[in-house]
Amino acid sequence: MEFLYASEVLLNGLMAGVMYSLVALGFVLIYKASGIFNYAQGVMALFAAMTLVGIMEGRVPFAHLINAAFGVHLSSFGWTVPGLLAILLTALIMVGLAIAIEKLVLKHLVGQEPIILFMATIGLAWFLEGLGDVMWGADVKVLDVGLPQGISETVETMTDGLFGYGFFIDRLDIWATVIAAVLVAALVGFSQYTKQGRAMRAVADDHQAALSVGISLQFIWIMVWSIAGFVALVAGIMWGTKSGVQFSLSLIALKALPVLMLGGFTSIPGAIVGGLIIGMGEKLFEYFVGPAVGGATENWFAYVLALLFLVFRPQGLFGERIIERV
Amino acid sequence: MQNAEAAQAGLQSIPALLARNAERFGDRPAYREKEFGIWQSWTWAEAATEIRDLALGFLVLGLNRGDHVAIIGRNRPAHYWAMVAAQMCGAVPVPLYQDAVAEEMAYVLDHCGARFVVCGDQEQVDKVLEVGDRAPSVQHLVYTDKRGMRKYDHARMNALADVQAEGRAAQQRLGHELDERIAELGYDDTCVMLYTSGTTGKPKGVVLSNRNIIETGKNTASFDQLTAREEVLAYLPMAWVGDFIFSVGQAYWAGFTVNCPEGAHTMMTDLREIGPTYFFAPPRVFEGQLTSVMIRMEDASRIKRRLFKHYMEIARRIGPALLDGKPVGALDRLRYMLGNLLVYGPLKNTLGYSRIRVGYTAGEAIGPEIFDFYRSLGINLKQLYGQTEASVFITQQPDGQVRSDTVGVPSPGVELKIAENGEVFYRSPGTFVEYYNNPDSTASTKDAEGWVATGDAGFFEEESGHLRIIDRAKDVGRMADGRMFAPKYVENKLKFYPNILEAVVFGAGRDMCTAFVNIDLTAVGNWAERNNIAYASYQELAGHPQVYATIKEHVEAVNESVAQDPMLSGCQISRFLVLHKELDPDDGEMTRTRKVRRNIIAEKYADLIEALYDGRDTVSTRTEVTYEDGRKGEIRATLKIEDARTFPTRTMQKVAAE
Amino acid sequence: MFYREAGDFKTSYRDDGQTFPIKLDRWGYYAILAVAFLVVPLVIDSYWANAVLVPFLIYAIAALGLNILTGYAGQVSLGTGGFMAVGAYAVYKLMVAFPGVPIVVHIILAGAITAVVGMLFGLPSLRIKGFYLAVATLAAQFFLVWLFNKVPWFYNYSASGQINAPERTILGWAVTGPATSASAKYLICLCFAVGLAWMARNLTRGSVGRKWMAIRDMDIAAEIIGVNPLTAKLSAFAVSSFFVGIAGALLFSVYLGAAEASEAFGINKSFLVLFMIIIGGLGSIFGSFAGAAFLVLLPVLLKNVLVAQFGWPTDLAAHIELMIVGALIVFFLIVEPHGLARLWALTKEKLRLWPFPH
Amino acid sequence: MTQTTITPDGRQIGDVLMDLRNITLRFGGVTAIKDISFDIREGEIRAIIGPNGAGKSSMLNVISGFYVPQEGEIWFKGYRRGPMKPYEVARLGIARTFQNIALFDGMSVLDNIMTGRLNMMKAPIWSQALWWGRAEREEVENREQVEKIIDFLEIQNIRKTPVGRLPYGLKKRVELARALAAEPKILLLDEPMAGMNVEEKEDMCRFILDVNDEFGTTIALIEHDMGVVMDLSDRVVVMDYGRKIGDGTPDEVRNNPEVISAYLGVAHE
Repeated sequence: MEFLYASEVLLNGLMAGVMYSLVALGFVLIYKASGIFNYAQGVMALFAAMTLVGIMEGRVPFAHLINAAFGVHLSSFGWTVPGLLAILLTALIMVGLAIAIEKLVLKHLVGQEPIILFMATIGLAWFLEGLGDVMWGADVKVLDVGLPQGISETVETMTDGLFGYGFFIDRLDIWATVIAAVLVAALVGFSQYTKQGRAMRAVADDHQAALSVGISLQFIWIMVWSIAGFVALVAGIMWGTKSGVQFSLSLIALKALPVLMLGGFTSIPGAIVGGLIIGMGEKLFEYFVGPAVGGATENWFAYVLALLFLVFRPQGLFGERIIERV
Repeated sequence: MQNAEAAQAGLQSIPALLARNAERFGDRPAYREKEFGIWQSWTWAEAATEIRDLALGFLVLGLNRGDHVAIIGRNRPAHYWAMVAAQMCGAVPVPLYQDAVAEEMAYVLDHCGARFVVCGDQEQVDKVLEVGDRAPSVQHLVYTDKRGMRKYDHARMNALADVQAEGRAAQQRLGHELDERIAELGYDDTCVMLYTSGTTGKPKGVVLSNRNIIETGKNTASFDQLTAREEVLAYLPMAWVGDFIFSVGQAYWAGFTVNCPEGAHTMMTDLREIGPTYFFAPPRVFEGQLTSVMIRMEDASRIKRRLFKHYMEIARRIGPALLDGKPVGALDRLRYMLGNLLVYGPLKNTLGYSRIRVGYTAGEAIGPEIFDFYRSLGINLKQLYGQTEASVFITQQPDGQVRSDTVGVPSPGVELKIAENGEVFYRSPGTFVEYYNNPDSTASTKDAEGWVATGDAGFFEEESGHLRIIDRAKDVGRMADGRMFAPKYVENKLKFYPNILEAVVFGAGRDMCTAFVNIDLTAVGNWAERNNIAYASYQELAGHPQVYATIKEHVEAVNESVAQDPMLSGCQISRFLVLHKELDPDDGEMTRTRKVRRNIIAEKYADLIEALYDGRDTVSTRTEVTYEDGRKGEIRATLKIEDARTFPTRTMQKVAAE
Repeated sequence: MFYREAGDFKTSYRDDGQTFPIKLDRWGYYAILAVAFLVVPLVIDSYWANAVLVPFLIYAIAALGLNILTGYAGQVSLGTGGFMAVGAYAVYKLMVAFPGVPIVVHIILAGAITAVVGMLFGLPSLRIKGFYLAVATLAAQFFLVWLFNKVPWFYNYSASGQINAPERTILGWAVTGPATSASAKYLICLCFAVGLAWMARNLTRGSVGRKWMAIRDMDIAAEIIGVNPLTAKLSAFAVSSFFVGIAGALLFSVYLGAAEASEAFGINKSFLVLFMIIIGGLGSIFGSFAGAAFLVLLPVLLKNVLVAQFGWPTDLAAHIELMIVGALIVFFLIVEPHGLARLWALTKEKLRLWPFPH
Repeated sequence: MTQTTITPDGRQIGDVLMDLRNITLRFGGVTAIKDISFDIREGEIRAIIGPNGAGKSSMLNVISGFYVPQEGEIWFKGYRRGPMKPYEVARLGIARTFQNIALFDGMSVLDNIMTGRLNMMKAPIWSQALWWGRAEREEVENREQVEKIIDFLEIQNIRKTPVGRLPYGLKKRVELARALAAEPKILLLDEPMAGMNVEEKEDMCRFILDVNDEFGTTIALIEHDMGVVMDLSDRVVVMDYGRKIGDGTPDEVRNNPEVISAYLGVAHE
């Protein structure tokens, strides 16, 4: 029985892990293409989700600001937009955001040390967070694009039949897992087999060389950031649907960081495997150790795990070894 | 009377003064040197021990009374110490120009029969070794900077520091001997011997006694109320009499601090750091600084430039008056204070002149606007007139009576008289003893009553009683109609214009004056750039009509001012041309010290002079030139000859009548 | 313009190496100190103390700490909040455990304890670099905050899970607890800030500082010329954490009076302090103060303008503040990666060259 | 094996200071250095030359402890040197400069050179924090030493400039100063003339000779400018493809057929 509980937990962990991988993937893509560690990834997810909700509910952007400034009382246009269309629009907005970021920020930071770029993205994160709140208000929003929710009876009855114990698994999680898995596969495929994908990896390997063969860095960056934005959107939908659209959503980025440290910033498979390990790891740890120490170990387990791991393998699971020269 | 009291005080030699300072100003700084990034300092007490050690060291090496000790190197405390130490031993210090080539050095070393030579560094040592048996008297070398000296054969060589060490060790043994020798030093014993860099012939060794130096130091120190608190920067050649008077004579009398820069290349920054209170510089230094100030201001923002112009105007109006303590309106004072905060203060600060109490310039005439520029900033810059044979001071300007065209009143203790040919004679406690081993030239310069000919022509202004120097006496001539012809006087006036680098005026025995003009490439080139005037060569720029126009303006302006002066109004320039090449020492047209050799020029450019007088308005010529690498070449040119307006003088006839 | 440096020369290396080699700067510095110590305490009221000066001083200390680690030793840390928490809880436990011991001692001890914790979390820096390390330090942030939330011993099993600072006095003046006067709060913070700033300056100009900067600028070369990375990095972490710990202790005991780990010392604190040194200037003592002042004043300003003047809702103002700060960070990183400190240095250069442009 | 020879210009060359025996260094599969042995004697200028990729730099890195060879022994001052961290090696008295300058760009020239003396500054941290007692004393004492070097290398006027602003040639000189500041037993120079114009090269040559002459510092240098090396050094090791193909005085080496062929192969690089 004990074992079954455990495996149920494991299963949940696995599914959470896939989500982590998804978010982590956003980081890896950007990092590979532009050497930037995009701390804003999580906030992008939040922003995407907020925008999505805003559009669906037909909210007036910047309503707060306008009301405050001109003493009017706008709230919504009074229409609602169907989920798919809204998602499409949001995707467009994310692309627009990507372009804006490239034009306003990245272009001016070319050639800076990574750490500077990293800090820049932290600034970006704050900006986006503020922007999201100003645009759509900081209230907790309910997001429902029509994904099935609730405990899946099928699984329960099925497993009950099999082991005489019913696994409790949220349908959303299953869907999320599937979608995430598909997306991950798609991205891998993209980067491996499409022209743009190859270009992207070329840039990652060697900027100069890539430029010399006529790849437009600007284009690659915009593309990558758009993809990241899209990934963020998907992640945002999943998380948002599950636990409402609110600030905490941006913290999934913090979840993804240890995944990266584990998997290595430059490796797509690393991101996936790392995600799974962390997902399962933290659930199991919480399940076995958590109670003893007062629970909520998810907050830090991932980090401490990654930390310990790094001390023994600084370049991560799949990262390349660095040979230092003078 | 004065020297009597000095004698009573027992202050009859530099070493005596040193002893006095050591006990009176014991813990005040005597020497500073920028080395290893900071100003290494020695108090008078410390300096006294250093010098004594060195002197003892010299005794150990066998320095005898009356020996000559040559000192070759940049301004460093150690080198000043060497001079004083030599005096202590009863020997005569002979500072030499460190940039002198081996030949000159050979001559001087041999002429004074120096047994000991103190060298600044390896370079100087090599030079002396190269001289070798051309100066057989040289027996022992002492060097200050050990760098690179390890490999040398030290049979006849020591590091100065080691000599001092040996001296310290010998204190017991030779201390008494040294004290005796110091005690022997009398007021009329030789203090120092300085070689004049003669423009003609071999250099002559000017012998100056303790009396000369100490009396001069005392008189002039009191003239400007120099105190032990003064700070001077010792950067002029040690072989030059001025440096000896400022950095030894006056410094030892007044007990103030001598600061030595790290080296020539850091001179300006060091000057700025020290901020001397008592400062001497030849006109070209001030000129150069003014130019750089102006150039740097050119790139400043427009607001700054306007601010600068505005306040410099005010300064020009009020500054000098304030400096001379003349009454100035409250509003103007306020304006000036504001300017001082915004412009003058910062400017003086960046130049390093913030603290100057007394500043002197001399050597050649200084341009009025340069002079006034510094005065208007509130820098008490004055002029003096002097020469080696007088231990520098002949005349100088008292505070409050400063003008750019005079050289002031006779220094305390100096008598002046002017011969009928206009030559200036003087007699003073500073008057040199003799030219070493050269009685003839001694006799020819200094007569029985001790009057010395300066070789300069000049006259006293009735109203102010200030002396005005016109020219070298031998260059002052008469024109065909007997009017006085003083080319240098006019040339200087011309050279005051930044555009004009050199000028040569002709007219001796002729009925009018004419001139060659050399443009200043930097100044004119700058101007050309700003008015985007293209030019391919110096020659082309020199020949440019606009340049001619400007020069013409200058010439006429000069004529006007010359006309004001009844005695010299004849020297107005009627025709001139702008030379197609710069006058150049390499072509023998100037001395190494950049004094024009007019007779050489006269014969070399005879054709041009002829053209100036026969009324042609162009002349083509070919000139031989020497390139830097020594190759000879020839340049051809066709030069325009320009007429300039001259001005009548009321008192014309009177002058002519004389 | 105002500089008069002629005649201001150095005759010893001691003078040459002093903090303010230029006379004018020295005077300015003394003047500021005089005002800060003698004038301000008399005129200060509780609004200025609580809204501006006290937080400014405390964050300045934290910024100094982080600047030592990040600006001088080049090790980026996002764990500042966590370390401040350590300082806070340490001082709390000490105050409660040993009421007799003077508070100043407690605060310094709290710093020392934080230093030890800091070294512990600094260990990974020997293996990992750049933002790997930055991310790693997040572990400290989350773990520590979690620890103080979950382990009741730290908050003495209080029902609320909060910690509250009991009243403590120096020479009869209350410096902690509700009865504390504005000037008392201000003065104790000022003393620590000035003292620590002075120490920071000394450390960064001495051999330790050079080791740190060597590691920062080129760690391999540093090791080859004989710098032991272990001691260099760990010392940086220790000193930095010491400062940060004291800042945390003051923040809790003097400023807040009561605190709860996750909100008082959340990750945003870490970022706030990081932003302070970015805006103020990495590797600059002055910058730490400038940055702290900037980010403390900005919200106050916005509140006064947006809320007080325009009457906008507070949350909106807060969101706009987020945007502005974020934008500023990016702006500074793009335009002047060395922050206000560099701008100040440039202005000073101009003034020294006045009236010349260069 | 004590022996002392005097060079024509009167410098003393003493015992073997460092002895490298059968050094072999591999990176994964690649063998950078194959079984090389040679020694460095006290007070001499020892050059390691060879075409690019001959393994010169690797050799230097082995000496300076940056790489640890898989095989072979390094004897220093008569003791065998076990595997050490680079900073430990530095403390033994081995200082070096780098081929592509490795100065600390964030610091002034003075501070950079002061870092050379870090190992002589042992003031406890509290003393430094309070800038009192030993810390201050040390600072001044070491500054004095450093200033002597600054004076020696004639870089007084850039003392306070940030190294970032310096031209290439000066940077090289500052790096030399930093290495000298450590008062090393052996000074390793990694292509000291690389990328310099003729004038700078001459200066650098003069300085290297002066250093060796004034301080009697033992110098080992890498260079592929044959001419320079031959003028400078007392003995030369020639490497090619990780092997030692020649060792001896410049003249001996110059006439060594293997060396000639190796060099003709890369005559114009």
